Amino acid sequence: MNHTDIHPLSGGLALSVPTNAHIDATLHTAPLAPQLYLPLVDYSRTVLQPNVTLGQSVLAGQSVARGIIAPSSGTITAYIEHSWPHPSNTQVPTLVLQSDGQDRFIPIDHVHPLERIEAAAVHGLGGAGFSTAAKIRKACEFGRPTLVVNAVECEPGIACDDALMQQQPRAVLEACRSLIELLGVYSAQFAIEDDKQLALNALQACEPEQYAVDIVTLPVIYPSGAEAPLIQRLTGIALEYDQRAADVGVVCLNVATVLSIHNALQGRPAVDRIVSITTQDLHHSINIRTRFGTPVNALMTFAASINPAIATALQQNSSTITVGGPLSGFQKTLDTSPILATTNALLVGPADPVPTPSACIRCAECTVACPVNLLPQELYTAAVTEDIDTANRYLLDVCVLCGCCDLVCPADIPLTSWFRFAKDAKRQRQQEQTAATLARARSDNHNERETRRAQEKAEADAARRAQAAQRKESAADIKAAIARAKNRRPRS
Amino acid sequence: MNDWLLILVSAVFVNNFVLVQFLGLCPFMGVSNRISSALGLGVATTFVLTLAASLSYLLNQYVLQPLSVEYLRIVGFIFIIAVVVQFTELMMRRRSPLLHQVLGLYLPLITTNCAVLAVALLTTQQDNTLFSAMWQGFGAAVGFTLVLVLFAAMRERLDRTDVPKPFQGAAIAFITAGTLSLAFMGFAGMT
Amino acid sequence: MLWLALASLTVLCLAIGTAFAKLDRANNAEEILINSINDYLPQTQCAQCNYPGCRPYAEAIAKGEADVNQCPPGGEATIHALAKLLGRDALPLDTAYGERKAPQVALIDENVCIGCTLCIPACPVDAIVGSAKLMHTVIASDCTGCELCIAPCPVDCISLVPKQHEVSAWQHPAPGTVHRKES
Amino acid sequence: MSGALTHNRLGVKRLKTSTIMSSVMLALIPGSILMVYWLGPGVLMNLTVSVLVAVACEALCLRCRQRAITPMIADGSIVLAAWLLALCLPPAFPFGPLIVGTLAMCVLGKHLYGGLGQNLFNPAMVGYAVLLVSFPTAMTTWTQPGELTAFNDTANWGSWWALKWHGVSSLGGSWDAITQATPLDHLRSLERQSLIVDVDALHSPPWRALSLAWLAGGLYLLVRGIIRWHIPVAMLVAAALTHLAYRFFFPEYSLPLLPALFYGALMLGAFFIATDPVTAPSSVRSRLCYGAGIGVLSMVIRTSSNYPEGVAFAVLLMNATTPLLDRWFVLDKRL
Repeated sequence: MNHTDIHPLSGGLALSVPTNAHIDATLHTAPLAPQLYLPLVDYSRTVLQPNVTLGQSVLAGQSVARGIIAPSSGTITAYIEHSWPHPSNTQVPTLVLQSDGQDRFIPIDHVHPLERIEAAAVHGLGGAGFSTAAKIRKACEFGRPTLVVNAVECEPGIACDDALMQQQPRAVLEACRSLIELLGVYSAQFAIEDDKQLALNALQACEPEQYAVDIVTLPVIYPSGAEAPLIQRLTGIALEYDQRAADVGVVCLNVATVLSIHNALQGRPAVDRIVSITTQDLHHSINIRTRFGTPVNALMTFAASINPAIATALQQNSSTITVGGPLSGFQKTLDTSPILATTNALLVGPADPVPTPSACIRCAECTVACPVNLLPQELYTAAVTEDIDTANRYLLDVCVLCGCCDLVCPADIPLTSWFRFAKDAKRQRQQEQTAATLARARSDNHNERETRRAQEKAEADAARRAQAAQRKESAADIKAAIARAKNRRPRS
Repeated sequence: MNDWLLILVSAVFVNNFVLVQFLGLCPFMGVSNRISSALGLGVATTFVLTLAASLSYLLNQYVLQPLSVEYLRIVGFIFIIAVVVQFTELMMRRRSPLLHQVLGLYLPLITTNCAVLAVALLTTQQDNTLFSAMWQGFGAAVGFTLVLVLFAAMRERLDRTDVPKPFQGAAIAFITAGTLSLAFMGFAGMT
Repeated sequence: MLWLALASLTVLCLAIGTAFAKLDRANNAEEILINSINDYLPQTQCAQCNYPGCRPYAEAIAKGEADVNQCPPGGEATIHALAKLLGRDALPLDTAYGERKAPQVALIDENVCIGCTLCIPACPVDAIVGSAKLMHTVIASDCTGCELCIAPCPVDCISLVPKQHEVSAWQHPAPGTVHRKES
Repeated sequence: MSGALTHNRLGVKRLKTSTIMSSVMLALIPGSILMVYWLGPGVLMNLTVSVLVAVACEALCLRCRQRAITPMIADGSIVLAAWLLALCLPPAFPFGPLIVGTLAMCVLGKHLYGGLGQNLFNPAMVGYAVLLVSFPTAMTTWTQPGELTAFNDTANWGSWWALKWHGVSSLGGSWDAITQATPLDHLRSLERQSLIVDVDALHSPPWRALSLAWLAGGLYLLVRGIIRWHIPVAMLVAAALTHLAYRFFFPEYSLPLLPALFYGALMLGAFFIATDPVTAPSSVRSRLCYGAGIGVLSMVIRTSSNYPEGVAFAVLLMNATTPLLDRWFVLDKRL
């Protein structure tokens, strides 16, 4: 069952969830919220134009902007600036959909499967949020790619994939097979960690060999959920700083994404996802299938009604929650910001106090812990002095922001926050540089045009002056002619 | 064989021109803020020194001593060094204009670099052959370049440290150079 | 004997001097240098460094006539980059040439503009669109905020507004600074 | 910590800076006790004065830089440096120069570079080098083990105290019988006169036991994971190889390998001084190169320069190469 040998991962940490934690694997479904909020922002945070008007009634699955579909049928009631689950705490233009409760779906009847996936607006549910159709199209260009179904949980405390596999193992395997046929590959490598025993048993019960899926169990090392470390463990290839998985012919898709692809091929648009809600001390966790656009506070009240532990945690700290996992999540005020494809988990309850950092003693513990072979203390020094060139030399782009270096740092330095700051500073500098080169090109041809125009004007003036000079002589002749005429004709 | 090695080790470590004999300090302080410029100046100085050492040896052996005009020694050596430096500057302007711009004043300054003149004078005083004069010049230059590049790497790291305001820049560089020469005293009395 | 030595030395000097003069033909070293300096300048063409544009300023730096700290829009980043490139020490920005302002964009007040097309050639990066007796407007994404269009406008309808960033320009702030380098 | 949860909730075994420093001090205790027992209370005086002056100086420096004082001193980095400096000094070392050395270590070695984590040179070695260069005689007069060391004899303490304040001359002529060069000096002078060396006479117990104590402390640190094996192993191997090379090329050096490794400060240097994380390089290959460099240089300086012990200079020299090593071996794990 496990014939592919696992390559060692240099670095990473063996994190452990508290042993007496009980993960409630039953898949609850959140009630359809009366108002759904749809932020019109794509993966790279550029604002999109809506292609629906106010008051227009839409069906579930109908496109409201490029790559964004309505999660339920209803009427578009407002187009306002509204908060969204992002560390920037900024407001983005958002469509407000008043759901009419009938949940009528628009039929997806495109012939070509890729167009179906695109119509169903399937996004990566693993936490990164790539558009899946683009990923698959790029992989197909590569000829026969290796398909990896990533069922490894991103971080401890998140159990949405685990619950999905325990509840719907057969659906998951069928989804894998339909994806295998779509990509034209022979088999899929189903990566799962060996501490997910219940899910493994559920999958084994449905004989995965029939679906050409070979299950690869990996010993638990965080962050195998991230694409680069997982590919290194399964194939031994360490992605270079400018390579993505598709460049080495690997399609790495989260197990929930594979299921939503399968639904899209059957004609059901991707309108919901499983959100794992966990208490901050990781002792209690429940999984709820939620429609996109559901406000977080509505989801929280529903979760509190199901699980008393979540309710008590909510009372202790009802103002802020952590969106995302315990390591890469960010603090957010509990408000009506909607659930999106990238919100895979919510942490409830009082956060741990952040220790004050002290000076870095260059002990290189973080170098040992880094799963993608970087030197975090050199990146840290470059980030602190905002020296983007040195950060590039130490391969800042390869950092997957997993947080391992934070955990082992003896000086409690928030290394990952520094790397996020450095990545954003670098992205902003690149934008400035492209704008500068464009401005330079425009100014070069501006100057060239102005000089050419000035030249032409000068030549035109010279020509006119020459004519004027000729006319002057002709003026003398005219005057002479007038004089002749005058003295020939006596005054009458 | 091992006396060539001995000359090299003594020129690079034991009586290093910069940190033990304190010669050639102004380019050492001036150009050592970036490794690439330090390496550039180091290579240029090595080329100049080796050529200057051998040419001055020839000048001394076949012109000054026969004509017994040893007192013209300083003028002659400076003339040779100036010629070689001007030649290096031309080559560098052609090969890498950026490095030439970065070195800027410090390239012609090699002419007045006391280490270069010291090497020329020292090699001609001791009784050695042409090759040993060139080898001593080369050793001195390698010592100069080694220490210059090491110091440039340290200063680049110093740029990123939180040095108190009054000590930033040249002050902390001088303190570091002092500690470095303290370390080099360990080699005292080796050969 | 002394005269002989001195005479031979001077002859040698003249010979070597002419040889080097021939060797030192102009080459495109200057060109490479000016381009590498120009790459670091912000290309706002705002002429605050009292050179008519970024490229003339780069030529002045290459010739050594101008210092590296005369470019307010570039600010500290440009000064440090140029100082590092040219091996000169990074002087603080010389505020005689102007302060470093937050990115700003020109805005034409549409009820005042009379369509006189005087600002269009004045804009160094052709960011103003319009023709005679018709409404003019500034392309916000192209405008570098260089303020050169304000003077020629007879009716003073152009004002400078801060560049409003969409959400994509948001950046993670630096965490609590520990022993940040005292600037 | 940028994530919401700290390490202990996720089961990550992690040291804090203060635990690193305190466990290194713990590992220093056996050797220090042995040293005080063999060489007299002078070492204890050195230790206490040096630590007190260092802590006071650090507080003053942090005060000038308006930085919080207590967390800095609590992590014990300056106490450890002062302790190491005191261990390298002879017991009869007077207080005046000791205070000068500690101030040099604290200000010149650490705070001028911006405090913990940013100094280029190992502070203890900067202090030692400054003392060695400015007070050469006081630094090289070591008392004979066993002399004047009886703790119970109060007269002893009086004479130590007088010795400390007024220097060697205060005790009149008889003093020379007491002070005697370290075995290494003794050995070197014999070798210079190329006499056949009678090794057993030199094999006096305290020096060998002292090095064994440092070795024990070092192994404890390795097992606890406070330091990584790259630097000490590379250093000791390189030192041994250089020693053998010396014996091969210059037959008159007849000191066998083991005593050569166990005399002097090689063990103390390998496990406690060279492994200071701040001034050592950070990637694997550059650490091996750094350790080997220290090993070779300390052996070369010990045998053929006029200083008896080369570890201090070797560490300072290799600290100078650390920035360059870090740049060359940029991403050795990936390349």
